[in-house]
Amino acid sequence: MKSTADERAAMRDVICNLLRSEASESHVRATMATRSGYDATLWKKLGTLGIIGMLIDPEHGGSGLGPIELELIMEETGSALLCSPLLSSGVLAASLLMSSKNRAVQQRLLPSIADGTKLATVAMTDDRGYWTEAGIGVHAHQVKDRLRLNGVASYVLYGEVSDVFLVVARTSDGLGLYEVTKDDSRFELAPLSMFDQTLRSARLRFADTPARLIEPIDWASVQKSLDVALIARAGEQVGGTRRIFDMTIAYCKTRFQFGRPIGSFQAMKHWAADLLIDVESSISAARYAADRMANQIDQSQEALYLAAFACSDAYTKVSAAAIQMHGGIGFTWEHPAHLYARRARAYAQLFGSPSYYREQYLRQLGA
Amino acid sequence: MKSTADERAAMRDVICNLLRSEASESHVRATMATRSGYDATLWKKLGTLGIIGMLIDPEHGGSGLGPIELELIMEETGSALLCSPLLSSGVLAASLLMSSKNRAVQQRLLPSIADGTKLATVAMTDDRGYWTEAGIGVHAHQVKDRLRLNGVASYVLYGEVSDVFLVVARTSDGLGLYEVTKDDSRFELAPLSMFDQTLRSARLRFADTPARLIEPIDWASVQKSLDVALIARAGEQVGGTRRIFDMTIAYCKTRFQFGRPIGSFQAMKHWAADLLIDVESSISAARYAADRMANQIDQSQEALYLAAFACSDAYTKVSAAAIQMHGGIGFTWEHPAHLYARRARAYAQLFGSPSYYREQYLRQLGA
Amino acid sequence: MMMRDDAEDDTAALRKEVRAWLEANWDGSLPPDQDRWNLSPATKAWLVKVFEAGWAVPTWPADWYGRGMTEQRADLIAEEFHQVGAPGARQDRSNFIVRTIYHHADPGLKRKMIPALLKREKGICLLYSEPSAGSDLAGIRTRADIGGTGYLINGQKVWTSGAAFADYALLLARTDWDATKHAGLTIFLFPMRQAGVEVKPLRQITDENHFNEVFLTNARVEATQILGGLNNGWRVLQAALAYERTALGDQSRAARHSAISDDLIGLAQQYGRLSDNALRQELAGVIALGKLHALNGARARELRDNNEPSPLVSLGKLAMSRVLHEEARIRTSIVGVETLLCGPDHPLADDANFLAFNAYFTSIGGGTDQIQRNIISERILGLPREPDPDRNIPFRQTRSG
Amino acid sequence: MMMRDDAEDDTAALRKEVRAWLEANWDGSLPPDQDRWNLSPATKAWLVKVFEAGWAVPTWPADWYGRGMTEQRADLIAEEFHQVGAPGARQDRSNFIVRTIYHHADPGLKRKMIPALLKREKGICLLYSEPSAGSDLAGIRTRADIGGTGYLINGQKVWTSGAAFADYALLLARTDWDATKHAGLTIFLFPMRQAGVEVKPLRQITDENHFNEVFLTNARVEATQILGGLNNGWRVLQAALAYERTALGDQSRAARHSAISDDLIGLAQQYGRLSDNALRQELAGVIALGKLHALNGARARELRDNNEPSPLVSLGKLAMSRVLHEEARIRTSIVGVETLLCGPDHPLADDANFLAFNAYFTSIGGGTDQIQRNIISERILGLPREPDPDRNIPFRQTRSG
Repeated sequence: MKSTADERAAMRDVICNLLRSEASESHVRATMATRSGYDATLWKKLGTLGIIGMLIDPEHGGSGLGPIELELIMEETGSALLCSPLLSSGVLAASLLMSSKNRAVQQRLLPSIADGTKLATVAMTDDRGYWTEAGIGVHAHQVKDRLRLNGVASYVLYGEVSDVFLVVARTSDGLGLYEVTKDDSRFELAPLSMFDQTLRSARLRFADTPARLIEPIDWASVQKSLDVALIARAGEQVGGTRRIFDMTIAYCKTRFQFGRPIGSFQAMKHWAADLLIDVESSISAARYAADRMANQIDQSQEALYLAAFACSDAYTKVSAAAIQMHGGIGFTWEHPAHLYARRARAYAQLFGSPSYYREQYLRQLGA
Repeated sequence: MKSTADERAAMRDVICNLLRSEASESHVRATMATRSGYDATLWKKLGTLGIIGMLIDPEHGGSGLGPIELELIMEETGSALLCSPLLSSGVLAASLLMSSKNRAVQQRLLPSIADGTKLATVAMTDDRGYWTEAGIGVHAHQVKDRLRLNGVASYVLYGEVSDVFLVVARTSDGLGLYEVTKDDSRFELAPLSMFDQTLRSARLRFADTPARLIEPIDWASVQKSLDVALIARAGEQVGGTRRIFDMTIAYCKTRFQFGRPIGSFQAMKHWAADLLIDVESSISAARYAADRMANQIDQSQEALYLAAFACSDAYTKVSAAAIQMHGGIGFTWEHPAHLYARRARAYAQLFGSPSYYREQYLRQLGA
Repeated sequence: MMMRDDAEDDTAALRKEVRAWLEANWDGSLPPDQDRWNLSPATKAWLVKVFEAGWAVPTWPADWYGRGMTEQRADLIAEEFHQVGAPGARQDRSNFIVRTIYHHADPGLKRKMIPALLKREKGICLLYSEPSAGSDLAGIRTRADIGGTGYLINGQKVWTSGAAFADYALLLARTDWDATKHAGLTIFLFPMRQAGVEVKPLRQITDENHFNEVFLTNARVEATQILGGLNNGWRVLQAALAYERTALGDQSRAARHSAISDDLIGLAQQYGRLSDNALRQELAGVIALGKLHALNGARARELRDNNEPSPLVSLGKLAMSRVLHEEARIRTSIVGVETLLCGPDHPLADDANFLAFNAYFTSIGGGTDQIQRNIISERILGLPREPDPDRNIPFRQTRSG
Repeated sequence: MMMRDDAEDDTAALRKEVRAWLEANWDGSLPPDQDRWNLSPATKAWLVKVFEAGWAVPTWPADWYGRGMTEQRADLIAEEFHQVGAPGARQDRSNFIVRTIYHHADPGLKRKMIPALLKREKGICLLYSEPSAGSDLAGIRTRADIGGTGYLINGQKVWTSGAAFADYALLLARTDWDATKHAGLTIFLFPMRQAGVEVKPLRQITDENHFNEVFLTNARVEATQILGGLNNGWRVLQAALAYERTALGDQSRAARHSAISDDLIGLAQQYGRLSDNALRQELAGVIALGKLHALNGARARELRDNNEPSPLVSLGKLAMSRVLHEEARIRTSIVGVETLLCGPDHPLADDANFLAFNAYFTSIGGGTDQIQRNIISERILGLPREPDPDRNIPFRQTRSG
């Protein structure tokens, strides 16, 4: 399904209003201080509104939206710094299952992922955090007639609260996608302390852990789901960039020093003008990448990699400038500037760094 | 000889006054438009003052100064954009001969280099412009009982006006230093058109050209002379950086737009403050490198490489900013800003690029 | 309101008409012109045809040489001409000087000037900037003093292109020295072919002479040549500058620039630098800058078509300036030591050196980067204006330097 | 004039004296203090000894606890103490608060306060900044209103370190609301241990609590506690800030920072990144920044010793800010994905994250980078001052926000 511009505007309004009332800054701060790291009540509402299931086919209880709508929705969640497993369960796990050929698993898992009653997450990289085929640190073996997993998967988003783990593991002849449930006692899960407290992740250690094979899988399929997650990440980055920028400009207009609004100082004005180019460029990059992916046309990988580093760099730059432009208040914990800067730092590394994606971009360009 | 601070200040005054009266901007423009690229009358004065022979021992008619004085003098010549073969004859060729063990050649050549009656230059890199051992493109062979050179040497400073060419060439068992004179008809000399018109260089093509062996030489000795030339380059860079910066600040105070001096606009002020750090840092780097070399103490190579890229980068940045800060007038040929920017571009490449020296610096630091 | 299907039929009909006309009249090419100030007879003849067919200014009414069309339909015409490479259509957008005259001159003057300018029988240039008024155009000091039936002009203009070939100029001059700086200005349609107008070429840092200085000494212009009324010059100028920005925004890069390959990857390969990871990272960054600039442009057009407000247009020039400077920087780093050299034996070094300096054409010309940042922060972000102490005092009391 | 040889003899004699005293009194170390607000009894006892020997403030006259020495000779004492690691000497330079009191308080107040502060029997903190007056310190709104024999203080202060432990504070308050902003300020030596003073910790973005907010509600201070006279606070403050800059300039980096290794090359090696040419180039650049900063500092000292004017000192803080932000950036890039994490299991990631945020302590605290650039461009380069519309009007008419 491809939505019209009007439908998209309406969708945006719904989410925006929901988040404005239910994911205010104080709510974000309260949620990030909880152990689970998300608000189950708000999560349920996101399920009801079809947001968690946005990428899931209607036949499995989802909304069946595509990359363009995904990017748009994530702009709003990123703007609010929403604390939730949307990226892990609704995006990464959902899209990995959506491209599965195992209809039984789809029918069993997707409806409860879509309505939010089950949280799923993907375990695919070891401690090195590569998010590439080389980064897979779990091996699957047939022990007698049962499948066992061994090894480490780290940076598993919202691992501690997840019900279902989709584990990408090496096999004797390639890769396989496996299902492990939280009830299985034979793996260790250690929550990781996150510098960005609005996020959660965990490290899993498998030791002869029983698992179900969903299907043999090739890296390209995993990559495709990661690509969708990169669109989501770009959306959240862009939303956060825009919000912290707007907040900073507003502050510049109302904060007086030396008898003038600080936004009347030309150095601040020129800095803001330069940052606006970064803000707008990252919006263009994220939406272009989503559009290319939605239309499955040429240059979709090129566009994706461009967005992957341009949106990371812009968020890092703009949120760092925001702290400085706020002066003393920006150095306090109570001001949200550092929350955006923390998110910017986190997203610049999660799923791959800007320099990694600059290199991928250049390769796509044939260099 | 090591000079005192007072002696150095006096030396600086002498040169500064000479150049102010005889190497004004209009004089530089007139000289850069000549074929030879230098003013023979002024050159003679520099000889008389002992500046050309600054690195040459008094016993060979020079002033016997060291790196500290060299750096200081070159700050002044660089500030004036002096068009002259000082760097090639007085620095590179002179220091290469000074470290020679061939006293006969020293006695024959150094006095006339010191008083400026002969111009010498060094030919050591081929078209790739490496200024490393790998960059040597001339080979020396014994043909019957005579020595012959073959190959190409490029970026030979002031080649067209030089009387003596000191050629670093490969031999069957290492390197040799050879002497070729301009009267020798058996080599081709093609002047190169320089983007920085205050400089001259040429490309030499040797084809069984007869040459005298001065001595077998190892790369380390050549490198030592290049190191001295790098000090000279850093001095000229620092002088040029300081001058174009001062000129720009002065313009900012007198140029009115919107009823205010443009230097009252905060964006200009802050830009200038940031540039001042680069200006002062490059001065510190150049003088520190000269001091380390003069005292032959630890970290002299580290200091030299630091100066080599820090002074290049600062000159490039400051002279580029100067054009922009001058606005329309900075875009005209008649304003000197572009002359400094051209020199900055040239010196950022001559003897090695900033990235090359960043790498050398890091290696010195043990990485 | 026109129904959607009708609109589509109408579009198709217009395209058909333009195509048929081009089919019948366009030879497929024109002999090359020396430059835009010296057009060949064939080009001029073609422009007459376009003018007479009403394609030159399609949005203007029929009695003003047009066809009374909407902007959207007129764009179709431009597209069809562009497709076959034919010049001269849609000058109501691209020819910003004529557009200024159309909107601000008296009917009599319009009748006299517009056809000649559209057909390029006459050339026209701009006399705005002065040495003492660069960024601050309202600070110009060229005087227009009443004398006889018109005005005597004295002063010096700069950054004028085509002054040596132009028959006319849009001249910005000060007509009231007791008014505030913006209030005492007038725009004249000024005749260039007279004694008292001296044109000197101005050498740029790129060693080119695209511009001139123009010295005006007791030159004359009639009062009937005023555009938009006496002492209303600032407002006319603002309109003219806006038309110019639109027109330039549509154009691609300057001539020499466009002849230089944009392929930085190819350049790096040629110099054997593609295996250098440091260069690769920079290369990706610089290419991305250019691409992001293009994406912003595309999004700006999309938002404009949907009538949504967008700051993107105003960012273009500043963003482009950064693209050009950064591209030049990396080009220099790829070409390396060869940038010491120039001339035809070293075409790639020549390009790198030229582009490094030509980037200032964008970052200084037509409003410096600094002025663009003022505009963006004030008009788009709504931050307070810079104080201008001269703004509200009689101009003769202001300082200059 | 003292002859050169005499001077040398004198130097040698002083060194000998200090060494002998240290030999006789210094044990080689002190038990560790909890922090600078909670000194151990042993440390306090040592400070008393230093004070009594006249080493605490050697440049002050003997009747003011010193030895009437020149700065140069006093520096020798500091050197000797530093050599053996003994604290407490040369507080006439390092203890900028005591120095302010010495130069601005009445003799009675000085007698009461200075010995207690030098011996650290009493602690003292600074109450300058306010939420509404950050960069613009002259804009503070804490009021001191006449009441009884002294003043009633009401207002809110921020960025105060040690407020919870201090016995006194240097308090900047407004005593005249009809004077211009700089003219109605007074500095009080304000007693902290009283009702009406509430101290709340202020959490920083680094998740530390080095600072406090202080709420003042009808707190009291006697008129005898004024430093430098009523309504003369701005001048006293400028002196105090200058003393502070000198003292901080002598110090090295903050505590936690100094515990973190500066060895970026080692870090890169540890993460296997030294073969990445892109990183190598950046690494060289960042290390160079730090080295150039150090070289500028060395040149500044040399010029100072030769009494030559130099802009270098004023550049230090701005340059340091850039060094810290750039070091943090490359550290982040080396540690990479692990910077997602924090806590004791990930010490290097913890360092990278901490330093990235702690860099703002330098770029914002003690005058933002923007204020530093104003100072450099105005005081060193001589460019015009920023307009301050509040500067010359009664403070009560100014705007704040």
